[in-house]
Amino acid sequence: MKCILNTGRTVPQGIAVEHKGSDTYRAVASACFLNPVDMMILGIENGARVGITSPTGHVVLSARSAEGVTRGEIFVTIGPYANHIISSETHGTGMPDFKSQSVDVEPTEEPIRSVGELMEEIGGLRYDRQ
Amino acid sequence: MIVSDVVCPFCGCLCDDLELEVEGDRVVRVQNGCSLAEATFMNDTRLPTPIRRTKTGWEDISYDEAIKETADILKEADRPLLYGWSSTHGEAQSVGVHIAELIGAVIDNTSTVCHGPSILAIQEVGHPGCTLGQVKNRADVIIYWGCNPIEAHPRHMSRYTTFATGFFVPEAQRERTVIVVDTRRNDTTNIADEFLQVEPGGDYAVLSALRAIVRGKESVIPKKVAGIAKEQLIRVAGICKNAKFGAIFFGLGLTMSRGKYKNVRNAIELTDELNRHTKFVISPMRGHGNVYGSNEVFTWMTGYPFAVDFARGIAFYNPGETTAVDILRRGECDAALIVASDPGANFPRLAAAHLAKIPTVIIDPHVNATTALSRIHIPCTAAGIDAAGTAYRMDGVPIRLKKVIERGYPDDAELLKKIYDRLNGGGWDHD
Amino acid sequence: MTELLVKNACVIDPIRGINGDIMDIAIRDGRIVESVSDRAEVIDAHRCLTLPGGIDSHTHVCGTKVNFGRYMSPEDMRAGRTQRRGKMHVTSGYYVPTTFGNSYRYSAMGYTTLLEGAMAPLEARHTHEEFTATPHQDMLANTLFDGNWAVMDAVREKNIKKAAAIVGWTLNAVKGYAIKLTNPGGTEAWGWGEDVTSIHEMVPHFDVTPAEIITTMIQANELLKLPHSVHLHCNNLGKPGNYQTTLDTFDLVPDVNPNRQTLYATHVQFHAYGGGTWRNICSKAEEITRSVNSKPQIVMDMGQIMFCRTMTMTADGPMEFNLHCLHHNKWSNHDVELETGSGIIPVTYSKKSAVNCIMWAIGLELALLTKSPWQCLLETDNPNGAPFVKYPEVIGLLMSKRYRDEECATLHADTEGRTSLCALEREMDWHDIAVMTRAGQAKALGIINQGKGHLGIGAEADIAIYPIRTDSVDPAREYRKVVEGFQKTRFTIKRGRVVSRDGEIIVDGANATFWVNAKVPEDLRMENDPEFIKRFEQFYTVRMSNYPVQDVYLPRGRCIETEAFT
Amino acid sequence: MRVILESKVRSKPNLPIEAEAIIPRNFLKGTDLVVFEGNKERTLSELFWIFVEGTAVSPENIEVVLKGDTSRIKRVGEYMDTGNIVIEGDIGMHCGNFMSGGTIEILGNADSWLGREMRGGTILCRGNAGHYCATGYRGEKKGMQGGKVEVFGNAGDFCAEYLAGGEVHIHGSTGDFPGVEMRGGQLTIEGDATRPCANMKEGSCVILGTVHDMIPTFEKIDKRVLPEWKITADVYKGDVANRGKGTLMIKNPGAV
Repeated sequence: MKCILNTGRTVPQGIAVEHKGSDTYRAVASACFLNPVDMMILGIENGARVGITSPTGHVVLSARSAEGVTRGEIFVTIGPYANHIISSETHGTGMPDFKSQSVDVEPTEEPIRSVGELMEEIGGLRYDRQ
Repeated sequence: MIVSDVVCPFCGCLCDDLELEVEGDRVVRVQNGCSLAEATFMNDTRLPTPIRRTKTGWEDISYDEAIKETADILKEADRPLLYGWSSTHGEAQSVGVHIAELIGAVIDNTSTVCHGPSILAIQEVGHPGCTLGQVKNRADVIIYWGCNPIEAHPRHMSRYTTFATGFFVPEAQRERTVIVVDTRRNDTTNIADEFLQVEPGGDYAVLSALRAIVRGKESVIPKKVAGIAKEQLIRVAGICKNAKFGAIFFGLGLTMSRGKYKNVRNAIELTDELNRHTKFVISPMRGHGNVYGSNEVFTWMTGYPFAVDFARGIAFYNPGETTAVDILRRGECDAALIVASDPGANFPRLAAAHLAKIPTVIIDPHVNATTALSRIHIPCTAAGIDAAGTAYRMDGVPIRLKKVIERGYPDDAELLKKIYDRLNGGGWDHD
Repeated sequence: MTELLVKNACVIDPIRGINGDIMDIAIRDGRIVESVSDRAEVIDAHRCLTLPGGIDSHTHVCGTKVNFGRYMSPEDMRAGRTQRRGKMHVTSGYYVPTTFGNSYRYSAMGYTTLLEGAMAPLEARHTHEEFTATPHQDMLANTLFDGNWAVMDAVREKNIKKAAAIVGWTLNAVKGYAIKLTNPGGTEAWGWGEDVTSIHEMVPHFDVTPAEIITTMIQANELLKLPHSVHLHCNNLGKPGNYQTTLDTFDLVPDVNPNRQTLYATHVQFHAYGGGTWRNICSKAEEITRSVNSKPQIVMDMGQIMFCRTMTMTADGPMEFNLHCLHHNKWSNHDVELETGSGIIPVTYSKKSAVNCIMWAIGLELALLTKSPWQCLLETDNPNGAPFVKYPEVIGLLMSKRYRDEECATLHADTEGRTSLCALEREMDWHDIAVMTRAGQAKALGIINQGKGHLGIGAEADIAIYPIRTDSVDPAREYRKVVEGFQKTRFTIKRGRVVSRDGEIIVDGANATFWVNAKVPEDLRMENDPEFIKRFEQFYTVRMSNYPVQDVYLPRGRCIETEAFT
Repeated sequence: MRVILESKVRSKPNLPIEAEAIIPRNFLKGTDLVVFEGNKERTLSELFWIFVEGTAVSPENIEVVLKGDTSRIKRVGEYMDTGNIVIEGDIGMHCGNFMSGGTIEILGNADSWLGREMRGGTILCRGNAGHYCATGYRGEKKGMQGGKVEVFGNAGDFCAEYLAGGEVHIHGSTGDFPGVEMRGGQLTIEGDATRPCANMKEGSCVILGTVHDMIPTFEKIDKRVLPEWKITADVYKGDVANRGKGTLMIKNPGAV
């Protein structure tokens, strides 16, 4: 399903923001809010995994139903999951399309990766000693 | 021990009325703060010591070693990028600018991915604003446009706007009209007297329509603009014109959606138009605690609030060209120093990926996503927790962050001065 | 111990009555002394004009408003760029330069002390941060009280002592130097988008008039024994016909202080307009100077404008909005809760505009028609009338009728009929200029005792040596040499160190910030006044304990203590 | 005289080169010019193979040809006042800034800010142009003030922002906000455009393709035959929100 990805700040994301290796943060940042009707069309329940694909990349998120999200839109909190699929084009303004990335949403069985795994996919190396 | 009137460094509200209970090197209780403040002071896990990436893993290194290697990396670079700065104090930001000037670097702060477009708009049309107390004491109409204070700035409404008792608005909740404009329903829209649900990307058109209506040109406006009925636009324009004091607060819904700074410009021009009828102000909802401070410090030192390129010895500024995401996206920079921020998490994938390809050093109290992309991570104090320093609230009011505990970490300003000294071959001499 | 000897200096030091004597100046550890040892470093001034360091008694160089001017003007930043070089940092900007740009350019012109014209108390910390980054000049901050709620309450209650106590507490808290009133009452009215249009109009909701604020603050100022007088930006700035407001204001002022003026009226050019519209605006400089010439209790500064692109920035929010409606360029406004306001817009003063030409003429008329140069000081309300780098041209115009005539010939045709400048023959001499650019400022600001504005024994060794030989230059004819000479000193000496040589900065700066602690009797102190504390905590958005500027912001603070109420 | 500059292979090919020194006039006195690569000063010969053919006594007879990978070279032709520059491949940002005379021809694509604050002369771009084609600088009241920019491909977002004079002709389509804040001049777009001429004050714009997301504050006043394009266009005045008196002529108004 074609959608527009919207991102923003949320309280749970703010609380966990300095603990990016934690499970809490993973759960918060990988939640994908969709309109209930869109979820019905996709044939998925709360907590189901969805694969989000953009011209830049692909990421797996956990679907959450939200009345407030309009149809054709998905909302993901700002962070590494959303950024995995957002284009770095800034239209000459310095600012990427954090609120207007076109994406494709479909159900998936793939696992949700950790922040560390996402960073390793782009050439990094996890540090998980705490 | 109880410490009172503590400033929370988390978001641009910089609430300064927190009461903390401190035991040794830990904060054990936070009063008056929101849940973000509580997490900031109480869940404060730090990287214990500097670390360096090896072929297979990570090793601990000394501060001296980390500083020396950082200076060497920066010295070698043909186009170093110094990025971040918004979660630390002005004292560290100022040393950062001196380093950038010394080595011919590009220096940028996190406004580049939050309110950079607002700055571009202000540079075109100016900014009719005020300190938050003006709104608290006078405003009878409050507009939140493309922002969600309940989630991002939880005490904004109780300290400064909707629910705050003001001198001329003693019964705030009854006397203030709240208008919210957003693409989706959320907790903030639920308390609005008027909710304008705009189609994604439609803010610009709505703002233009409101400007025209305020000017008495409503005949030009079609029946619906970006999902909003003309009648509602006329009603809202009327509320604004009849306000005694109106205040617009806007957020990333304007700066990040298509059109970017043009949306903000249009909102400012609406404010300008409304001032021909009554008193109206507009303010960006700044995110990071001291992101506005980084704009202020950069500006008095270089002339520009962000995205400053010193490659040619002079300061050059052109967002879209000298902004961090663009420099990384084009693979221009060959070394990076990240301070008090997390581009690994906050930049689009392609931009973040370049950090892993070049020698990147991060100075930050916490392990974050950028740690994984770096060669070295140097831990330091957190401004407002174990370091004092200056921060600028979202409305420009400068506030001194307090040091409430000692955890034995070096201040990032001190680390940066040592790096400067190594690069300059001489003592720090700018106080 | 460091010693310096300036030999063969042609000294003009009006405060000590020296006018062009050739003499040596001995300096030890930053101060002027009788003599130095033969180990002292020697500078030969070669009989060049040597003056006490320049003092600007009204300029906008540091703080929230100035920085916002920079922030919104990338187009100006690229107009004045220099690279890092030696001890000099990168600079950007022409009319709103970076702090280093301001400091270096002032230093090159021989200026060593600056009074920031407007600091909002709530944002004082910002001003002090920028002071530290303006390293080559000693700094003082005018502190804004024009729309201060607590002060207006005290004025309404006719409680002068309380008004004084509030001022004393605030100056101490924010490390301010003097009382500044910008459009008194008007900035509060602007909180509702309104203004006050005469000194007897009520301020909305506060039941006080500008006249009452001004007279009460004058009395409070003297009760606190502040070194400087009340520093006033009159109501109705920039409006045709406003000279009457200015005259009415001057008539309020008693003569109560034997050491200095009782009122400092700033940028009076902007307050000396006749007529009723922009079409019939004309000069009322004669009326204004007639008043000042008969009132030794008043000192004013010119507020000269020069033809260039620049930026207006003032705490006078309503005035800036009116100006914006004329210019249609960008407009910023920043009102400060319970205290004051501010506005910023860029402007271009053009010879094609009759209004601009008349403004230009009025500034010069004020200076030339004021009999005593001690009563009309030279400045441009930097950057409002023009950036301070234009001062040498203003000096040239004051010293040369020929220069003025040549300029007048290029102006809009209406200028001559609506001003009297062309008829003025007066040409100022070197001594007049020395008064108008340092001695007069030192006296007006009350810093002669701090060793400023003169070169007597014990004075701070702030000295400007210009490449001008007064015995061979005729300023009336060779005004270009005068202008050039004042643009760049041979040497600028700050506290005994050569900081600038031929316009190049050669050392890191170490300026000081002067502030006043007026010691109010215990029982009158605001920190002990429960009602004051209650209202503060209720209506400000910062806690009272977080309001005062900590000492760490003044690494070289110099506190002037006064025994108030005695 | 022809000066041929062929870019050498660089160890860090992504580093930007700032080369405002590359204007015809400067080659009158030889090729000993200085450019910047990142934060390092370089001589022209460190970065280019330089070939000079013939001689010239005045700059208008000088043609500069750039070959090889020139996509990261910025500011070529800045302040150019006469002569010719031909770029055989792509060119970096700010090509032809402040240009007042002469001709620049780009056979490939141009990066952003092509012809920024141009005063006169001609720029021909055979490929596509990036964002902010023929515009101004941040905070400045006027963008391009004179001359002509012709792009045979597409242009990016904010094309001709703050256009104040001169002519901008895009044969293809533009992105978002072409002609935004226009103050004067003539903008022609043969292809499609999104949200054209928002907030315009004056000037005129013709769009032959499809307009997406028309700004709601334009007033339709007329239909007009445009003989040079052999079409009838809807004529709008605006932007009403900005007290504008600009003219926008559209062949195919899309959905508002």
